Amino acid sequence: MSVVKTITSSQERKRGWSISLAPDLLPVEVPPPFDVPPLSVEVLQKMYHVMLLIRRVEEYLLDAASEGRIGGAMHTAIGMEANAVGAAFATRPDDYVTCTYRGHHHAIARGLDPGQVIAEVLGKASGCARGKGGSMHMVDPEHGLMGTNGVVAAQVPHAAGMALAARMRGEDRIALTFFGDGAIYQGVMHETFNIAAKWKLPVIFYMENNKYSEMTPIWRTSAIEDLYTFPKVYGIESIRINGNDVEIVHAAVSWAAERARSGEGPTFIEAITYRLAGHMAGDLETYRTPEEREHQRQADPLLVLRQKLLDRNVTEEALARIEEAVAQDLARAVEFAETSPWPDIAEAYTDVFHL
Amino acid sequence: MSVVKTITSSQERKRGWSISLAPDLLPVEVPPPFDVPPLSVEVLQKMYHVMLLIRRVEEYLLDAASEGRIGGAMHTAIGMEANAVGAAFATRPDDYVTCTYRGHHHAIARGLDPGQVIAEVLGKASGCARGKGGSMHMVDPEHGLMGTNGVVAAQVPHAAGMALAARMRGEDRIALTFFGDGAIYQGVMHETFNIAAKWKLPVIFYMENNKYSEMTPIWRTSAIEDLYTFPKVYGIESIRINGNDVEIVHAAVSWAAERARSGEGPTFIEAITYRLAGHMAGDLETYRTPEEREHQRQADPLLVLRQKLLDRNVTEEALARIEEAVAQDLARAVEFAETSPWPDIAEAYTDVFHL
Amino acid sequence: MVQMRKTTYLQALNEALREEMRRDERVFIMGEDVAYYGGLFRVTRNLLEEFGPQRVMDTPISEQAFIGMALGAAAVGMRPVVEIMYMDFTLVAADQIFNQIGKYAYMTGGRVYLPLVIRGQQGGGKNYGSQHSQSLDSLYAHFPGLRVVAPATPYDAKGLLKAAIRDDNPVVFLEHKMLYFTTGEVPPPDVDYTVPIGLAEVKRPGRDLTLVTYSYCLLEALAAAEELAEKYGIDVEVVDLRTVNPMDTETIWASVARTGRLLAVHESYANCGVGAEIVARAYEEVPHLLKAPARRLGMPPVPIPVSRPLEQEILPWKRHIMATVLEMMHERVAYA
Amino acid sequence: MVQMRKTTYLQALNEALREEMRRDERVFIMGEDVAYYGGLFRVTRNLLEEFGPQRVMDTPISEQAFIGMALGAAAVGMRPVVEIMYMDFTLVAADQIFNQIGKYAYMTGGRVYLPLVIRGQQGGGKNYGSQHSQSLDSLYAHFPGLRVVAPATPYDAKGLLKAAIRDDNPVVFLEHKMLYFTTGEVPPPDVDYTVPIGLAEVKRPGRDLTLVTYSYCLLEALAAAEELAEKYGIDVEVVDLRTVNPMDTETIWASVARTGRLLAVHESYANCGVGAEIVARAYEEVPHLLKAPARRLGMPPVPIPVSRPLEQEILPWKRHIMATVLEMMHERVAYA
Ligand SMILES: Cc1ncc(C[n+]2csc(CCOP(=O)(O)OP(=O)(O)O)c2C)c(N)n1
Ligand SMILES: Cc1ncc(C[n+]2csc(CCOP(=O)(O)OP(=O)(O)O)c2C)c(N)n1
Ligand SMILES: [Mg+2]
Ligand SMILES: [Mg+2]
Repeated sequence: MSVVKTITSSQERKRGWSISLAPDLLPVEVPPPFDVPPLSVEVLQKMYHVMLLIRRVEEYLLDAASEGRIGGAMHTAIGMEANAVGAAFATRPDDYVTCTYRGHHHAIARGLDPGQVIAEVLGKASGCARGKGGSMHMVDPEHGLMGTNGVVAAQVPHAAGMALAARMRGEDRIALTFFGDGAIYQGVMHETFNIAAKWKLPVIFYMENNKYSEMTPIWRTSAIEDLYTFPKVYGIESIRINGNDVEIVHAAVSWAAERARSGEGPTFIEAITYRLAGHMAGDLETYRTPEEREHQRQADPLLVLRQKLLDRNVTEEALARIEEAVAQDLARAVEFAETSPWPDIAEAYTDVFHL
Repeated sequence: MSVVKTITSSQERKRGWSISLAPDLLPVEVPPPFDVPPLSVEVLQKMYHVMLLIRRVEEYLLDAASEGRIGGAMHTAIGMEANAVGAAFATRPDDYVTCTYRGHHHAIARGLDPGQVIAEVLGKASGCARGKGGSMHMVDPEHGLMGTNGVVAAQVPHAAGMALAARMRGEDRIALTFFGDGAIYQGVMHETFNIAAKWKLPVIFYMENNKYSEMTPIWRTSAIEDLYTFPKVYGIESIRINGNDVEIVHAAVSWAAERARSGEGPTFIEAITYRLAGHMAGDLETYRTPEEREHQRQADPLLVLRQKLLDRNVTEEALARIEEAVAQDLARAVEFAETSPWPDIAEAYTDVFHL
Repeated sequence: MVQMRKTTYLQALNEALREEMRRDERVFIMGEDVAYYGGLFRVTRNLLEEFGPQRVMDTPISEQAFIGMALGAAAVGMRPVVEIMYMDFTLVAADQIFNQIGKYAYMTGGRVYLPLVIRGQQGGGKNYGSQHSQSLDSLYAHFPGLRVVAPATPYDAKGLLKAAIRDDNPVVFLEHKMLYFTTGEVPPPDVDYTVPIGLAEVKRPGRDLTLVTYSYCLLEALAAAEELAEKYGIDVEVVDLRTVNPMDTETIWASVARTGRLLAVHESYANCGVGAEIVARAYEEVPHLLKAPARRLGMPPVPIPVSRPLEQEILPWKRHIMATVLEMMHERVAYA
Repeated sequence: MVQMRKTTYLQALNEALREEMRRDERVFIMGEDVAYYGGLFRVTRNLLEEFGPQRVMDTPISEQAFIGMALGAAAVGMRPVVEIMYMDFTLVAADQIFNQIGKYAYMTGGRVYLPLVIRGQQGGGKNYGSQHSQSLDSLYAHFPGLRVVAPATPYDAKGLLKAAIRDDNPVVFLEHKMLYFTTGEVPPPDVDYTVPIGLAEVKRPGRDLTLVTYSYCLLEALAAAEELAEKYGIDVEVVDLRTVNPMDTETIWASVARTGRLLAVHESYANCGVGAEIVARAYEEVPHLLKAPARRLGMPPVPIPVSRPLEQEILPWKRHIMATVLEMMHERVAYA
C-alpha cells in the first residue's frame, strides 16, 4: 500500500512542490518503514463513526459561526479528520496529547464528549474549559488531551516536557503533539527537536501538512521542500504519510508509539492532508481556487474510509446505521451545549491560580 | 592543504566528538570547495600585526579585570584571533558585520581603534559607544561593524536584515555574522537560516566553534555531531574549516563573500577554534583540564601564523619589528583609554532616542 | 480648506502605508500573509500589486527572525514596517523588541538608530480569548526605547502611521480589532498630513473630571461621557492620549487643572499598567491639582476568557467607566 | 528554639533546592550549565552529584524549549525548577512564560495547573550593561497568572524558594546578583521551614514614612533609613514586600496607617512599574491614610549603561532614596 500520494499541478511542479493528494496521484518516493496491516472492519466502522461525528460537529460550528453565535477565531479541521482518529486509535488514553488551535478533531477523537466541545466553543459553563478557553483551548486530561494552543508551535515543547516526565517516572506513556506545516519555522520547533533527539524523549511530532499556513501556501515561505526531511538532521526518525487515509495514519502512529515506548526516541511524521474548509470561520478563501478545493474533495478522508468499508463488504445499510447514530450523537451534543447556561460572572475571576 | 584538523581524545572519541585542533591532528573528512592560495608575506605580516595587537589588548583587559577595574561580563577571544582577522581581510569595509559579546577581536580586525575598544570596555567617554555599551557592545559603523550583542544568537537575524537591505538597494555589499557553537540551538537561528536561504540573501553565517558554550561542552547538549551539516538541510552551502589558520579563514570567507556578491545566497562556515582563556574574565575553568588547554596552545593561531611567516623566509628581526610596533600600538591605546574621562553624568539619559 | 471625506480606520491605514511607500522607497513591509493576501485584516491590501514582492514580503511564521531582520535593515538605512498578525505574538519575539530594538541606539552610544515600525492589532471584545485579545501597550511602554502609538480615529491613525514611518526611532503602532470598520473624516489621499507623535488631544471638553484614554477605549469613554452628561449631569473631559510613550502629560495636567479629577482608562492589564503610571506621575508632578484621588481602570489580573459574558465583564469599557466615574463623583451624585 | 547560623544567600538557595529535591522526587532542575558546572552563579552546585543527571539537567541555550518543557512536565505532575542564567533572557521565552504558563490554568478552566519555578538572578550594580542587568519584576507582575517572589535575605530566600517549589502555581523566583554573597541568620539544614508567598514583613519599624521595597533595594533602603535617622532624625519604616505578586497590601496599608507617607522603591523600570502600581492602589484603597503624595522610585526610562558613573547615576539606590525621602519630608526637614 502506498503511503503518500501526491500530484503536482503545472504551476507547482516547476517549484517541485506537491500541493495535492486527490486521486490522480503519484506514489510517494519514500517507502514506509512500517507495515500497514488492514484494520478489522469493526475498528474501521468505529473510526468512521468518530470521523463523521467530528465532521458533523464542525459543520454545525461553522453554521453557528456564520449566524454570529461564535466570535473569535474558530478553526475547523474539515478534511483532516483521519489524522486525529488514526492517531487516537493508535495511542493509549493515558498518553499525552497537545495540539494547535485547530483541535476539535483531536479532542473528539481522544474521547472528549462532543457536547462539551460545542459548549466550550460557544463559551458555555459546561464546556471542557468552562467556557474560558473556547475553540482554541480544548482540554481533557482524563483522555490525555493536555491542551490545544493559540500560539503557533507553542504546544510542541509542552509535549516534550510531558514525555520527559513520563520517562523520569519510568512510565511507558508517550506524548504526541500536532502542529501545522507553517509551524515548522517557529524557532521553538528547532530547539525542541534538538533536545528531544538528544534526550531520546518518547514523543511523536505529528505535522498535519495541509499545504497552507493561514492564507499563504507553505512553498512560498519554506526553503525546505520536503518538510519531513528536516528533523532527520537531528537524527530523528522521520517519515511522510498520506494523512487522509486513517489506516495509514494508524499504522504510522502505532509504529512511532512503539518506538517511543521502547526507548528509541522521537519520531516525526509529516502527514499530507488538506483542509476542505477555510482557515477559520469567515475565511474568504481568495488564496485558492474553488477548483482546487473541489478537486481535493475526491480525497476527502470520509469518502476514502467509506469506500474502504464498502470494499470490505460492509453494507450500505450498516453505514447508514452509523450515519444515523452520528446524527443522534450530534443532536444530543447540540442540545446539551445549547441548553447549557453561561458561566456565572464570578467565573471570570477564578482559575487564575490553583488554590 | 587540509582545511580542518582534529584529534579526538579517548573519552571524546567514543562519542564521535572532536575536541581539538592541536598539531597531532587528523585531516578533516570534507575537502574544501575552494582554493587556499598562499597570501603574500606582506599581507600575512599585516595580519600578524593585527592578530598580535588583538592578543595584547585582550591580555591587558584581562589584567585590568583582575584588578577589578572592569565589571560585568568581559569575554576575550584569546586563541580565536585568526577567525576575526582572516574574515576582516576577506571582506570590504562597507560590508556589514554583527557578532556576539565576544567581539573585541572582530572590532579591532575591522579597523576600530584599539584605544576606543579599551575605552569602551572601561566605560570611558571616548569608547566606541561612549562607554554605554561596554565589552559586549562594540560598534563601528564606519568600518561596517554594526554591533556586537549580549544575547546569544540575537545578532544573526540583524545581519540577514542588513543583507536584505543591501540587496534591495542593488548594492553588492554583503553581511557577515559571527556566533558560537552554543548559539546554534537558539530558535532564531533556524528561523533566520530558512529565510536567508529562501530569499537567497547575501549573508555569511560564521560559527566560531570553540567547543564550549560557557562551561558546557557542545557535545553535551547537541544532537547534531557535525554542526556544519545542519544548515545544509535548508540548501545553504555549508563548510567546516580550521579557524586557527588565518590563510584558510581568509580563503573560506573570500569564497563565501564572492558567492554572496554574485547572488548565490548564504554560506555557513563552521570554524573549529579554541579559546585559550576562560569564557569570561574570572572564569575558574573547572570544566576543562589544564592539560587540555596547554595542549591547545600548540595550535595557537599566533604561533601557527608566526611559523608560517618564518617558513616563508620572513626573518625573526622582521617579526620582532612587528612585535615592537604592536607594543607601541598597545601603549598608545592604553594611554588613550586610561586618560580618557568618564562620561558626563548627563550622558546616562541621552541616546535613548535619536532626536 | 481641505475637503474631508468619510473613510474607515482600515482604509486610512492602508492609505498611509501606500502614500509613505510612494514617498520613500526605503519603506518596505514584511509580515505573515501581508503580500498576496493583503494581510489577515486587509491593512496591506493591494500593496503587493503596486510595489511588488521586493517591497511587500510574505514571511514564514518566524517573528523573531523577521523582527530581527527589520532591526538589521533599519540599522543600515531602510525603513521597515513589520506587521504582527496579533500583537500578542510579539511575545515570541520579545527579546528582539525589548533587548535589541529598544536598546540599540543607547547601547551603540547613538551611533546606530532604528527607523522602523512594528504594527498590528490588539484588544478584546470579539471573543478571541487569552492569546489573541491582549492589549500590550503597557508592556511596550515599560521598556525604554520604544515609541508607542495607539490612535483611535481614522484621522489619527493615518496621520500617526505616517509620522511613525517618518520617525527615526522604533515605533510600536497599535491598532485595535474593534476599530477597523469604524469611520471618520480624513483628508483625501493626495493631501499629505501627519499627526505628531507625543501629542495628546482633548476629544471632548468637560468641566468635572479628566478621563485620559486611547485606542478603542476612547470610543467607550466618549459614549460613557455622553451618558454621564445626560443621566447625571456629569461633564467629563476626554483626553485622547494617542501616544502612550512619550506621554503628553502637559495636555493631561492642563486638563486636570480645569477639572481637578483624573481617571486613566486602558485595555491593557491594570497591574503595573499605563493607568498606574499616570496616577503615579500625577502625584509626582501635580498633586496640588487633584481635588479627589486619581484613579485608573484597566484589565483585571486575569487572562481574557472567550465566553461572551465573561469577556464583557472584564473589559474596562463603558459600564465600568461609568461606575468608576460615578464613584469618583460620588459626593456630586449623592446630592444630585 | 532553633539555633541559627550565618550563611550566604547563595548557600541558602542551594540548601533550599537540595532539601526540596530530597523531600519530593518530582522536583527536578533544568538550565544552562546547572549540572556539571553547578550554575554560573553556583546556585545548583553539587546537586548533580547527589541527584544525578536525570534530575539535574544541562540544557542547550534553548530557553523557549526548556521553559516550554517545564510547562509540560508540570502539567502532568512534576515540579520543575528552571534556572535562567540572567533573567533578561526570559524575554527570549516570553511567549512561553506569559502566553502559556501564566494562562494555562485559566485557559483550561482550572483543569491543568502548573507547579513550576523559574528562577535566576537579575539586577544592576556590577556593570553588566543593558542586556544583563535589568530587573523584570514589574514585567512578571504585569501579566496575570504568575506568582513573583523577590527575597532579600538568606532566611527569606531559603524559605521562599521552598515555598515556591511547594506551591501549585507557577512562581517566578528572583534573585539579585548583588545579594549572593550577603549573609544572614538561617536555621540549620535539617530544620524545615518556609516563608509564605504573599506575605510582606516590616524589616525596620519607623514612624515617619513607609518605604516599601524588595530584593536588593531592601539593603539600600535600610542603609538609607539609618542615615536618614542619624543625619535628619527621619524615622523610616521599611517594609520588605518579598512577594511582588500577589501583593500584601494589608501590611503596607497598616504601615501607612502609622506613618501617613508612602514611598515604593524598586530596581525595575519605574515606568508602568510596581511602584506606580502601589501608588495607584494606595489612592484606590486608602487615600485617606496619606498625609502627603505617595511616591515611587524605580529605574529611569533608559537602558542600563555599562560605565560605572552612569550606572550608579540611574540605579534607584541609597542616594536617590534619601533624596526622595527628604523631598517627601521636606516640611519636616526645612524645620529641622
Ligand atoms: C507565533 C504565532 N504567529 C502567528 C500566528 C497566527 N497564525 C495562526 S494560524 C497560522 C497559520 C498556521 O499554519 P499551519 O502551521 O500550517 O497550521 P494550519 O492552520 O494550516 O493547521 C498563523 C500564522 C500565531 N497563532 N502564532
Ligand atoms: C539567550 C541567551 N541565553 C543565555 C545566555 C548566557 N550565555 C552567554 S554566552 C553563553 C554561551 C555561548 O556559547 P557559544 O555560542 O559557544 O559562544 P562562545 O561564548 O563559546 O563564544 C551563554 C549561555 C545569553 N547570553 N543569551
Ligand atoms: Mg497548514
Ligand atoms: Mg563556544
